Amino acid sequence: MTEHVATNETILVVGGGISGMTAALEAAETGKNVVLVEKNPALGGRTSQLYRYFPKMCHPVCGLEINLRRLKSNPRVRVLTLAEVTGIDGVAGDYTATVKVSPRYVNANCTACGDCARAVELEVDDPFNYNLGKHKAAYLPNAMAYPQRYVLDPAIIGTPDADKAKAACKYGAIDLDMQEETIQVRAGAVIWATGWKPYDAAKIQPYGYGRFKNVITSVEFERLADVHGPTGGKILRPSDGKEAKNVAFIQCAGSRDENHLRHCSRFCCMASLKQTHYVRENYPQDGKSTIYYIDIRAIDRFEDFYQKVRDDASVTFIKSKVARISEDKDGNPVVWGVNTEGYKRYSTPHDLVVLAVGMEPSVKGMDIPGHIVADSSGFIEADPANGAVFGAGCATNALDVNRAVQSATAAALRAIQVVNKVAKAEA
Amino acid sequence: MAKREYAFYPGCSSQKGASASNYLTSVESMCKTLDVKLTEIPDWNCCGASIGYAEAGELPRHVMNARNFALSEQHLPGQEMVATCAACWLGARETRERLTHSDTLMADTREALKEAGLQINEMPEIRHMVEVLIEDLGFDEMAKHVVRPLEGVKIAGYVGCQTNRPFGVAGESFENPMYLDKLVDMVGAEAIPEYDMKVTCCGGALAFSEPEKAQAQIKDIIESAYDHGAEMIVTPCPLCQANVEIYQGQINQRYGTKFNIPVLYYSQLMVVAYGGSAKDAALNGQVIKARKLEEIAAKPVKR
Amino acid sequence: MADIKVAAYICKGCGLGERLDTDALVKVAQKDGKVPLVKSHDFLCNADGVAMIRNDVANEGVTHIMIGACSRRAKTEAFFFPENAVARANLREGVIWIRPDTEEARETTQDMAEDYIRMGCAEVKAMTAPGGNPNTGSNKTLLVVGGGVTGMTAAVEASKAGYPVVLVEKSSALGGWGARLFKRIPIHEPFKSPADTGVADLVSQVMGDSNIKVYLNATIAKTEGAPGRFVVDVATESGATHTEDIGAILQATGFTLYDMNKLPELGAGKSPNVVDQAGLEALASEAAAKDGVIRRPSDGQPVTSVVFVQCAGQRDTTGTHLSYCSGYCCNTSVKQAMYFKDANPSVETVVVYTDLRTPGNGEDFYRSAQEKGVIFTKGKVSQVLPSGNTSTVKFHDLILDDTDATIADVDLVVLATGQVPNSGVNIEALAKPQVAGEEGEAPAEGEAVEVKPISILNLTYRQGPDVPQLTQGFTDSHFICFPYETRRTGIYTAGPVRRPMDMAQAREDATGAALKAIQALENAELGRAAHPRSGDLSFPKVRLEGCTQCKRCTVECPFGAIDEDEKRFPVFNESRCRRCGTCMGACPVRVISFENYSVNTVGAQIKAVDIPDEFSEKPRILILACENDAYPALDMAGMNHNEYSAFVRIIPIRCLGSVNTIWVTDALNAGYDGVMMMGCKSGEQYQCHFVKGSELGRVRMSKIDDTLKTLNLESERVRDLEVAITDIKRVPEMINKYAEELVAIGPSPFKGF
Amino acid sequence: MSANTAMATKYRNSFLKEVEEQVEMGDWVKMCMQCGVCAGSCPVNFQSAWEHPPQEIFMMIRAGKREEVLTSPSMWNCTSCYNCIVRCPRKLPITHIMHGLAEYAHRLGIAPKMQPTRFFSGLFWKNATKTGRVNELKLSMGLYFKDGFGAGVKEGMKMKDVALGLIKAKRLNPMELLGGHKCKDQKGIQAMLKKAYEIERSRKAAKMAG
Repeated sequence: MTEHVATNETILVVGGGISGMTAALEAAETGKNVVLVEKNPALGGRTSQLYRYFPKMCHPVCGLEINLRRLKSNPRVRVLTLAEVTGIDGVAGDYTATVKVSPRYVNANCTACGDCARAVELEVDDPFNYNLGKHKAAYLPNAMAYPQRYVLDPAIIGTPDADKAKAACKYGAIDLDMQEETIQVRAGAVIWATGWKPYDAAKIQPYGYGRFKNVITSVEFERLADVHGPTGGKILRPSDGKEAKNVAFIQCAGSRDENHLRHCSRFCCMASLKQTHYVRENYPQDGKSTIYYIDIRAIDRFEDFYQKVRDDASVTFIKSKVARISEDKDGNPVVWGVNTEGYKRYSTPHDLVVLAVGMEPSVKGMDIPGHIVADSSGFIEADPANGAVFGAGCATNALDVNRAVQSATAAALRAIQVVNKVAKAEA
Repeated sequence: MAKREYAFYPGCSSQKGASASNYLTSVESMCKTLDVKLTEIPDWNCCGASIGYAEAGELPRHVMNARNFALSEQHLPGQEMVATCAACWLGARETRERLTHSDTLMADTREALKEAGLQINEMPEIRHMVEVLIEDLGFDEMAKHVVRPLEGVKIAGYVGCQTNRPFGVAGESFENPMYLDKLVDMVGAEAIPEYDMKVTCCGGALAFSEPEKAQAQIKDIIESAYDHGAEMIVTPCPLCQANVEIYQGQINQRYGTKFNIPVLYYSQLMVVAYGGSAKDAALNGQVIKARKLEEIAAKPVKR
Repeated sequence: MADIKVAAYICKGCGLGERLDTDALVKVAQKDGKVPLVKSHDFLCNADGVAMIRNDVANEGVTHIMIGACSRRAKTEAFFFPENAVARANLREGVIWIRPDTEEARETTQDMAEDYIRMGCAEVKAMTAPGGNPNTGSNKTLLVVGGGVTGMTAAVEASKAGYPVVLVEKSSALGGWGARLFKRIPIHEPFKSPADTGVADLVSQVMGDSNIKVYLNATIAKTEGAPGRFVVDVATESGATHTEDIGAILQATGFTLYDMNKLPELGAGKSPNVVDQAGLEALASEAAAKDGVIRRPSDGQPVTSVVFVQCAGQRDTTGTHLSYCSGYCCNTSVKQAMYFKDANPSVETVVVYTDLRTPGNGEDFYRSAQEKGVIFTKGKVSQVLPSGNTSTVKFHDLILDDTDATIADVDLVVLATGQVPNSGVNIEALAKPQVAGEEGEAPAEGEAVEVKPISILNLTYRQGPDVPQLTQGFTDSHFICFPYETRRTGIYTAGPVRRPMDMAQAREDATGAALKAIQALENAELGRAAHPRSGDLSFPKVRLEGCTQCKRCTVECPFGAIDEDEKRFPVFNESRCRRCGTCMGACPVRVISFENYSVNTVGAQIKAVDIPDEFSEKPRILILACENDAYPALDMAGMNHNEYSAFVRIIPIRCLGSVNTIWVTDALNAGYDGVMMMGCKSGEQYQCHFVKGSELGRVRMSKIDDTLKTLNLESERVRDLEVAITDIKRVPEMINKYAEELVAIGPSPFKGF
Repeated sequence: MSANTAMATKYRNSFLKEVEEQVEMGDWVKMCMQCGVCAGSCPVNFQSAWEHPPQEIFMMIRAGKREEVLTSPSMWNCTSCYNCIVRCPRKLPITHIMHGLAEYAHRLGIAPKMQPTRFFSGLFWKNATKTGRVNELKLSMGLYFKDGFGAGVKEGMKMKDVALGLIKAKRLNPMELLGGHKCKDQKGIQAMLKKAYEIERSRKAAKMAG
């Protein structure tokens, strides 16, 4: 099935995380038509999976709420979820993108009442919680999900569970015959905002991620702290549900490492500094955090945040790249290394180890349609050869949220420059 | 299946009456079963080992290894070189890499080799016996020959350092290589994949020069094996084998422990599992006798 | 109100039909809500239900729609009627999902639903569909203040999008700080060597662009108006003033290096051989013009050794110097060390740092410097002692733990001092924010903290001549999600004036800010609000005949939207307004309102609630919940079926700042037992989307105690709460606890009056 | 070296340059970013601590602490386990640098005199290159008798049980003392090594000369 959904004055935004949403909304609020393509069933991306932001300790879903409200009230943005751009043809000002849309098995009739989830028995890994928990195979992706519409996991299609879901829905919202579709989107300019993925911590072998249950990643730790997460916001360690009061944060887990990621991922120092607050919030009496680092990269005003954490007696800083982690008889991860400020050896047990995993651009290894110039880390470079395909956010560099939003706003202008020329030429 | 042929580099410790002579015996027996033909490189010399560094210098060390390449090339053209000793393999492989990447070093090496009337053209690939087993034969092939599974024996796979780092066996991780555990499973014994000292250093040459430092490490290696319920330790490296086995008495004196755990080569396990006798497996070469394995070796073969 | 026709629609789907007596709800809408057209539907949000409503609008003349179904946050596509006034009674997330499905709960749940129907009907009747601000301007020209890299980038990028630009630069040439650099930090693979600055290119792009009008040696003498209709006086050196009509403004006034003379212990001012990073750029440029050899200023001998002192006067915890990190200086020292190494590898270059901060691909640049032989030493420099033509650098080597590490006979020492923003007048130091009720007198002498004397924009705004600063002089936004949200609509700042940054970031920032400025002038023309209520067509209307010239609205407006005329009446500049309603909340005589949000729309809802008598044991609690955070939290509590008391009645508000005390007193007078106000965090780490809204609301409400006293009521009857959007468990707990407390206090004495 | 010249070389490149020229893989020293993963990965570090772990040695080289580095026993603690190499985020060949530094200190004759591993290392190489193959018995005996006959007997007695065990298992042959394994072409080996030393020496001298 082929459908043309836009003219070439339209801007195509690929990726519905904070960068993509920002680029789409900023362009739409400047009067442009936008098609926003997101591969997940809901918008929000990785920031929606964070509990709090540094340095304000505010909640990412708060900004998401505003962005969703902007979106709901702006008919210029057309959102396609479960959709992936598989090809882009054409030239600046006149592209045609091929978009593969996977079946949701739930149509617009869905009221998000939840009857299907109650009817279905199968539980599957919950990617929103980085698989730390499970959810029903008929599910709302998360509490802030937009579109606010349930999804059926393909695993139940063709099973009695699917029929149960269908039978439970009073509104005819479940369509088990939905098929994958391919549609064409015409656009004058493309903003590529596919964000990042956490570096695969299992590749950092000495840290035993995957072997030791109590070694987790920083993104997973966000879910443990989040009230919407699998523990309801209690910091409990995965192996035995014990309260994790003594937490180690290991910086540069994958970053600044020629065996892994060459670049510095920029956000991880701040993320760990922030996460020490979670430990203190959970355990004000006896929570303890230790940060193992090479250089603390708390740039610009973040320095103030860093100094405040420095002043906190419950947080210890050790200048050291941790050499390895072992596990003691009680399931405590033991962190081994040397504090390089004066050569002090340590082998310290903690309740939980959090690896501040690096940022790898999602475009790395992804077949970006067209010819896009990327650097050796896989980030999209600004290059005239890219035509009117503009990188935004963490697809272009290791950025924190604030800088990603700036980048996305800038990308919106670059796209508008192209479509404005098109509009003028047509006028 | 066609016979596999390799140029064999046994190394100093595997010579008759040397500390790893039991390794050699069992490897020969194992290879017979697996239809692998090892032809000793004529007049091979010592790799220099890592411990020779004080005097070795860079070029002399590489020249020593290059001599073996030259001999292998000359006498066994086209064959890959196989070492059973971790240090031999590592030393040779390191030299091969350096020579490949440095034209100067290659030229200098050639010049020195000339003095011994030798030359290198195409350096042979350097393989460890474990690589041959895993990559060339594969576990399925190796398993076919198991006729006397080592049932009921719990064995800790101690990989050690030099077969594992910096090169390692392809597809294995530096921190948690699994091939010994797979091998233990393959011979019908019980592996301990979570054995957490499997890549801890045995102290290497420090076992000779600074025994107290090395023995502290060896103690951890053995202790953890006991903690995980191991009855034996298996290793692919002669120095690991010797260090972990022969100092147990001294460690017991030093730390008041009661260690008495046999330390074997993978090849010895395989020979017994393949139906070989205790003698084929050179079990008499154990300082700490592997009684349980001897008992199994005395049992009839299940065909 | 002429010709309004109200219709109410009650949905029976999602369990509403089973859990509630929807027939009774229909009757309530008819009888209490006095709505002539009331319909119920099994599945209101489906195509059929929506068609029914559309049909009524088209054929029955319905203008005002009350939907009793799910939350206003749900099913927004289905219930999208931009031409009509719409109110939503939240029966699903707000009633059945937060109540147990039990027989005994049925009655109170039904009471709750009926009240929400009454409230919805009352609200919608008090609304009009907003028509947009008529007082618009349509100027599309962008004013860029500052001709450095940031300003020039903004100008070029805006021009590329088709917008004319006026660029004002105070010096005699474009280029700013960037023009003083020899080379820049690389921004392309392989990130190994300093790159051409590109500034000359940029200057020629600006000069060659007929769409960009450049004023050199010029400053802004006066800025008045609003987005889409600014009028700006540009003063030139000659004394002439040129008036420009402007749509939006971008301030890119850059930074000044922190004065190294404040660092005598680091040798500054004691020898020409101790320079700051600017000094080194000058030496490098000078060298490049000659033989490429960087020379010692004192005697012109080639530099053979140089030490870079990082964080000079920065990251200072003693309060003497800058507390922040300027972020770019590590990469700059890496670059400058390469100036030496690339020219002559035997020059000794040591960088002394405490944390080396080269994020992103800067790591490659750092590595490259190491490859080139630059020595990096983790340490803290305590002293630079110049003597003759060389200096001695003393530092604490943190790795070798040597407190007396020394580098002797150094030819040149470079101090990496930081960026100090050129942000104009700190208006908040000039006039501390004043709260309602106090006459806006000038602040007492001596209260002002370090005031920069020269204004950049010379805004004629009631609230001061420049853009408010966040901290340490930077004009950054406090928002992580919305970095461009300054508190002056249509005026954006970019580059190092906003936050310390390097050239690459400044160019990105300039482009982003240019987009925001363009967006602001486009929306101003259409009479629509800017962020965060972007697209909102409502705007504040004031009934001047009732105004008492108290100035509370002009003082409190977080966005400086309201000026005063000579008679001290408020002058609303709607295009500057962000529609938070703080003015409305502040107004003691209630003359300010929005078409769809007013003292009346909320007041009517408060009054519409049925207050049971004191013997019924059914207390009533009014919750005024911020629509941005508290209301979604309550909604999500509902989605999680986190139960809370059936005695609460929740009204979403735009911001705590918009809460007019009359609502609280009216509620208490009407016999409510308690009022909970739920707003965002205020203070230094505020989370209010209107910056000061929740703070101002709180200050206002802190005075409610007096009112309670006069009413003879306990102070516990009004509760001010900070609620975050994640409080999905905490909020129900707070509600339930409060409900219990109120039972203990006893019913309000005003019931039944 | 006078105190003044010592001061003048601190944090100067002279020693770093010397290391780059004379030490195997010495040109990697400048690439260290002081993360300390090598120190933490070293097994010896956790048994009995180095005087200076590798990363500190690298910093000392950069700080010009020539004397302290070259006379340090630290490099001699290396067990060649290669943990540091595989974990180093900057891919420094740390094991080889440590060996190289040891070799250089040994070459200059300023390495710690009584360092047992230094002694053993030299012994090993001599033993191996004398006949082309290692004679394990002579090697051990050589080690025990390093401090003279009396000490050797004492050391040997300590090792008696170990040796007996090996002899019983036929993994130590007392007859090795009388000859043992060797290569046939010993002459060739000696000539080849002599040449190799010659080449290496001249290359290093050339570097020193600049």
